[in-house]
Amino acid sequence: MTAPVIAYNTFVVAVGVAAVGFAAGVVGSLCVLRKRALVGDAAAHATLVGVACGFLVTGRRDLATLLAAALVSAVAGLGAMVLLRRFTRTRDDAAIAIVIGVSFGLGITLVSGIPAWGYADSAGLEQFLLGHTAALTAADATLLASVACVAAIVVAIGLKEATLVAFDAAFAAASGWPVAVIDYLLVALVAVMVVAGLPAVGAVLVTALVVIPPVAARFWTDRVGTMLLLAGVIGLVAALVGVAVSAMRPGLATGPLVVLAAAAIFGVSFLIAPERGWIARRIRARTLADAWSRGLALDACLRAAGAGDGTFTPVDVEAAVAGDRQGGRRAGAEAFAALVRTAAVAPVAGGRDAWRLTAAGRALAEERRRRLDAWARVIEHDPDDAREALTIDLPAPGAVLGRTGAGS
Amino acid sequence: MNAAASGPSPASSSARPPLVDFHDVTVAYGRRPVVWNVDFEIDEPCLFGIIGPNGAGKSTLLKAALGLVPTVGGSVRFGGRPLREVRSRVGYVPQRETVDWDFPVNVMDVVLMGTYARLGWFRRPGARERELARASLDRVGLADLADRQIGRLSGGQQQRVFLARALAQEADIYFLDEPMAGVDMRSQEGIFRVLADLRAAGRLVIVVHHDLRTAAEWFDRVALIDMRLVATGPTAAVLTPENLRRTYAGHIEVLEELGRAVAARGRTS
Amino acid sequence: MVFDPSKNGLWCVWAAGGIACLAVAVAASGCGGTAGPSGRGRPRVVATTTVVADLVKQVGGDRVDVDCLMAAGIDPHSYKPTPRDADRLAGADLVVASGLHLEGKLAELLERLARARPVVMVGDSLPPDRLITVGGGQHDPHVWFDARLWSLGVAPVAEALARLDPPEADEYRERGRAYVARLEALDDRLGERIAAIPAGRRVLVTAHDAFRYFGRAYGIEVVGVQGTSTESEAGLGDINRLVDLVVTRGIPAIFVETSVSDRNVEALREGARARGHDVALGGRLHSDSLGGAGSGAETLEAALESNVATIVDGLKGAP
Amino acid sequence: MILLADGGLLGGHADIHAWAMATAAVVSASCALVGTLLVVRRMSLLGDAIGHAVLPGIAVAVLAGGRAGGPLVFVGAVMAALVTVWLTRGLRAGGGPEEDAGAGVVFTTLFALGVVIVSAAPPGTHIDPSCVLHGDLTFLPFDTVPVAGLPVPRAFIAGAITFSGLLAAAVATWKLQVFVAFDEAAARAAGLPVAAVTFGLLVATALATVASFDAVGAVLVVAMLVVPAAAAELLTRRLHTMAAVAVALAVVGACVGYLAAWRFSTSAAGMIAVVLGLEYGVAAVLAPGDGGLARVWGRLALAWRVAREDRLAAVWRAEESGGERGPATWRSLLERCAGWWLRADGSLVHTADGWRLSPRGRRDAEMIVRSHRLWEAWLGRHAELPLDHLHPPAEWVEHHLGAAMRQRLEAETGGRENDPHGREIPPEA
Repeated sequence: MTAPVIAYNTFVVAVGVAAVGFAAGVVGSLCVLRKRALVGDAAAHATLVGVACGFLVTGRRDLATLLAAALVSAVAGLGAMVLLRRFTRTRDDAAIAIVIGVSFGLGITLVSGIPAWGYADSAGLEQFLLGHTAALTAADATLLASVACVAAIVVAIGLKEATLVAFDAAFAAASGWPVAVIDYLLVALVAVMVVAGLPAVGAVLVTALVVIPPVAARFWTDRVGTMLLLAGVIGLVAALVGVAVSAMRPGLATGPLVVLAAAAIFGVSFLIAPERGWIARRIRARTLADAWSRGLALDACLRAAGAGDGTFTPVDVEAAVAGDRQGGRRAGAEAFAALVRTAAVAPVAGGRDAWRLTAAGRALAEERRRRLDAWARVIEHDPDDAREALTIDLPAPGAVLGRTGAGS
Repeated sequence: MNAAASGPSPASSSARPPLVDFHDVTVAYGRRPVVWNVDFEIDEPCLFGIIGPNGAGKSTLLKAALGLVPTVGGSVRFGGRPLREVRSRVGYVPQRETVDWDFPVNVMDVVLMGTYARLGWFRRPGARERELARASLDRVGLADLADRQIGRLSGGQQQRVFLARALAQEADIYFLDEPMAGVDMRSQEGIFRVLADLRAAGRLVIVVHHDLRTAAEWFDRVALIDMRLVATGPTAAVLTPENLRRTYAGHIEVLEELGRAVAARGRTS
Repeated sequence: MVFDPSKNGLWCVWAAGGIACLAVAVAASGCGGTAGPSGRGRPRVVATTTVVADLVKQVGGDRVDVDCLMAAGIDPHSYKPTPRDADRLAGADLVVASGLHLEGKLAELLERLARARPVVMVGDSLPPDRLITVGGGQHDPHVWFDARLWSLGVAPVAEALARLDPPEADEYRERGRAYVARLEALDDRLGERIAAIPAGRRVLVTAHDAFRYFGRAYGIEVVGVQGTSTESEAGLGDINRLVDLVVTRGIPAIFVETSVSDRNVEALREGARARGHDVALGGRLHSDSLGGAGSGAETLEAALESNVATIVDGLKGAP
Repeated sequence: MILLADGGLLGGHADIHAWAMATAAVVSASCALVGTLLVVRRMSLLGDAIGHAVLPGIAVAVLAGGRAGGPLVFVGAVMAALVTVWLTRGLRAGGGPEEDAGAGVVFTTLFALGVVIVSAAPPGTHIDPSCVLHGDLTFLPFDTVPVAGLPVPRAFIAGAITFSGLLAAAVATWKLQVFVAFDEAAARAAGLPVAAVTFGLLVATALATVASFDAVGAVLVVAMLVVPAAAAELLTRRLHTMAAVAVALAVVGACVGYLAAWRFSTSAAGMIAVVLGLEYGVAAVLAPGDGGLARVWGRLALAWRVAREDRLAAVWRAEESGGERGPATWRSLLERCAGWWLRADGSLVHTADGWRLSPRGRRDAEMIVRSHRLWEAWLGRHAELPLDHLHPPAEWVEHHLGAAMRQRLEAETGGRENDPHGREIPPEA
């Protein structure tokens, strides 16, 4: 790894970015759950207006003034978004897009106009926003850390209300919660975090850390509390990885690397998460479909065994399965091959392309039919909860229902 | 066993393949089955009801027939042919809440959509299509509302707009998903009368419906569904108390209990 | 009442199209106006950056109206053109730019503008072999920090002015020569003062990589935290490398710039202080643009003098 | 426009500004046209996503030797835009995040990739993030190409071609776009090529966005894509009218924006976005039916009518019950204004012992009292409400009953002469 003692700058940047990563992950989760993932982006764009107005009004360029002005305009921008949605027919995503476009346009207009309107020394106003992650100072890091703590505490305290509003705003309003106030609080929290993070790590990094960790966390858990914490941890880890890689070689911009680290974690989560992961879902869908096809094939064999000389050809079975499976011929052929593999069917001597059910195959087929009938009875007589136990791969009803106490 | 009145015998009664043939249709969301091994046929044009309690998979069965949801097993054939080949002859009336009624289109625009499948990519609807749309609107009694934005219609009127769109498609088989949900009595009457005209004109109309009273009154044949097929056939033969009990198993007991409780409290207060 | 202007509402599209065509028609009709130079007495020259504007002023004197697109203190990369700038450019008899891609996208445009009216790209008129390449076939555009090399760009400007205003041609060439002489004298003076800094400490660390020519011309090692363009983002690797350099070489001071944010330099100083080496902030250098009115660095000569003074003061000071 | 040119308002270089405006108009028209479909299909943030996500496409194209603003860079940007859309929808299909969260993940990642490519590229390569984000409309007119002897800006030609192409494609496939946007399930059931239609829209969005980069830069494209369409959605009720109005708003916005930028010497692209925002604001207020103004006006008109009618009824009741002054509510400001108004329009006449109803005033008052008492009678019969519960609902309903409704009420209450309180119901005038 790096030199035994971590370079001072790396340490400071690591602390600062990790704090932003954690806070953004936690607060971002609430935004993502509230279907407002890009609110961070809107806030980031709205800050340019604040910076320009701050300079115009106060004429000063020091960090505190511009930060305060940027915060005011970010909250105003997001407030406008909420108002747009309440008083006009415009929908959510259009409202966010309008705020992004118009506020940034106004920002650019002001910044470009300032030198022409006779204000000296207006250079670098815009630079104020394009922070370089690698150039964090101790002051920046402490600011970010404190904002992160505040954000985490506020969310921890208000988690119950925030989750309620995020899940079902109508119910929350009905049961007396001040939905509008909670909404504005969340919006203000995002604005504070974006404005604090902006000069330090830049707009795109903040937007990314508000969106990517929560979405990645969503793959691993179904509980809100765990999701918030996990998103925070993912943001933190992404920050540390990005910083470490960037410190290895000159020429690697730190901010974007943190984003790419977060994206990598998202990619991994998307693919291999146990329950909701893409691979898991594909496998589950596949195994269920194959099990069902094998069942149909067995059924067809049993039916054929009962008629004529009890033999059948693979083509008949494939046709029966194909007729019932959108996979068509291929599903039928696979099902039949599976039966052969499990010695459920055996070729009849005499060279004709004829097969018959083996004893084991017959037992399996009859067991499946028995389960079908048993489940049919369960469905008829018992209310919903018994039916919950039924799944496509036909578990033995007795064993499963034993738990729910209903008659099998 | 699948206590289906018309068993899954391969050779159907008449020489012609059935108009619509549900063959062992099974649909599952993830691991949980919603429609389980449903197997029945409809042989001649009629007003056919798919009846059952809420959450019984009626709509899912309909969507499976139209290829809108993937099936785990089984297939649906139309006159012996897969859906792909007969798409334009099949009309679909979706549930009302699947659509954003704030969408900037008016009644005529929506009804004209029924004719787009035949027009293909680039041809614009011409006089013939407009005439067809106006005729469809006439049949559902909305001719004078052609220019009104759809958001400004009542529930019943919106449902009839969807119906007019299906009529404009001049299909032979119509699937309607809960057309009577949230519709006032007078409009239900109007819609059922239009469906009866369709049947008289030799079309097959399949309706997912939940209200037993109007079902008995209007449908020629029904299928009772509660995740699996309970029974199918002529309405009178199928809607027996026994079949209803088996379809609404848990639900009826709950209803009866409720009825007894209300009656008891009524006496004492 | 529903705002439905007509049965099919297409008239709006035609109205919009109409406005656009009208604009085109006006453009076509008015194109004659800008063909030749206006031929009025004093030639109007538009310069892109303050450095170039100063050069034209030195050569043209008060015979020439010089208009500068980028105000003082503006970094060329964050320059936002306004329609008024288009007016200036359209009305200019001569356009003088710094060149070598300093002005970013504006560069291509000026190349095409050269067809309609005289354009001088100072950087591009210099002998390529004496330019510093920065990889990818590009040259470092900050040539004006090498006074002698920059003076080679004076002659083309003088010639352009001479062609533009023939009666004053000799005056322009004379002023040009005088300016070149002043620049060469300045070059020698700067060399001597930098040489006075003890060799070990002769290292100039700045926010962004704009002083290569200065280093080469006056024999001082130059290091920038950020790449040549103010837009590319510094990496942690760069900062750690520089902290090591500052600490091991015991560099007493590092410098910030007028048109670039100080964040990089601040981070550097803190890094060094953490390793026990206190680095002073050596003062603000003029990099991409000269000082504004009253800043004492309105001309290139004044700016270079002030830069060298700041550097010498910073590096020569108490160890 | 001609006035502007001749009047020298534009400093004598009218053609430069005219070309700039024409370019802005054509570009914003393309964006507005595509934006209409994006807004109604809730894909507005796609523009923002594409705006950021094209940086890697452009960076790679420049590294491969493409000239800024040249064809190679154009292709690179369009490819990056399509990758963005493909990834966003792919994530969604694979069980990933919702539409805008998915877009957020994709475009921030691609933008970061772009910055890394730019930073890691040999220093001094010309491309840098900010030139992608803030294009400039101002100097485009200088970059001209002779067309039929006339120097036409290259950007205008590209914009015009893009717009005409998009317009042609839109007009041709409009009906399918509308059907798929309105009811995708029914469209798929009817056998329409839903995937192809959606892909066509996404390609059009990529083209419109990338074509506008030179003029306004990545972020302001979002304003051009969404704002005119959102404003048009408030003003109109049908999609193609909405598209037409959106295009009109965009073109007017572009021209006015540019002129304002000239007047206040600010960035043209920024001012255009601001003007588009103002247009949206005006649309939100003026929208017929449910706009801000319409709603407020409706409430005010109703309150004014109720006050006038209450005042008339109060005077009538005072006369009916022997002339002492009506209830104390007369002194509220609205009531007093109503009183003055009624005097002004001749409903009330000043006589020796105070205000009396004129014949016309009396007829109006009787209708209000009749509605009031008929409603009380109806409630009394059908709602089994105790006597003192009848007055408040009637007090409100009386302003909303027309003659036809009164007739039905009279029929339903068996034509009784007086209300549950025993007071006589005035006959229909």
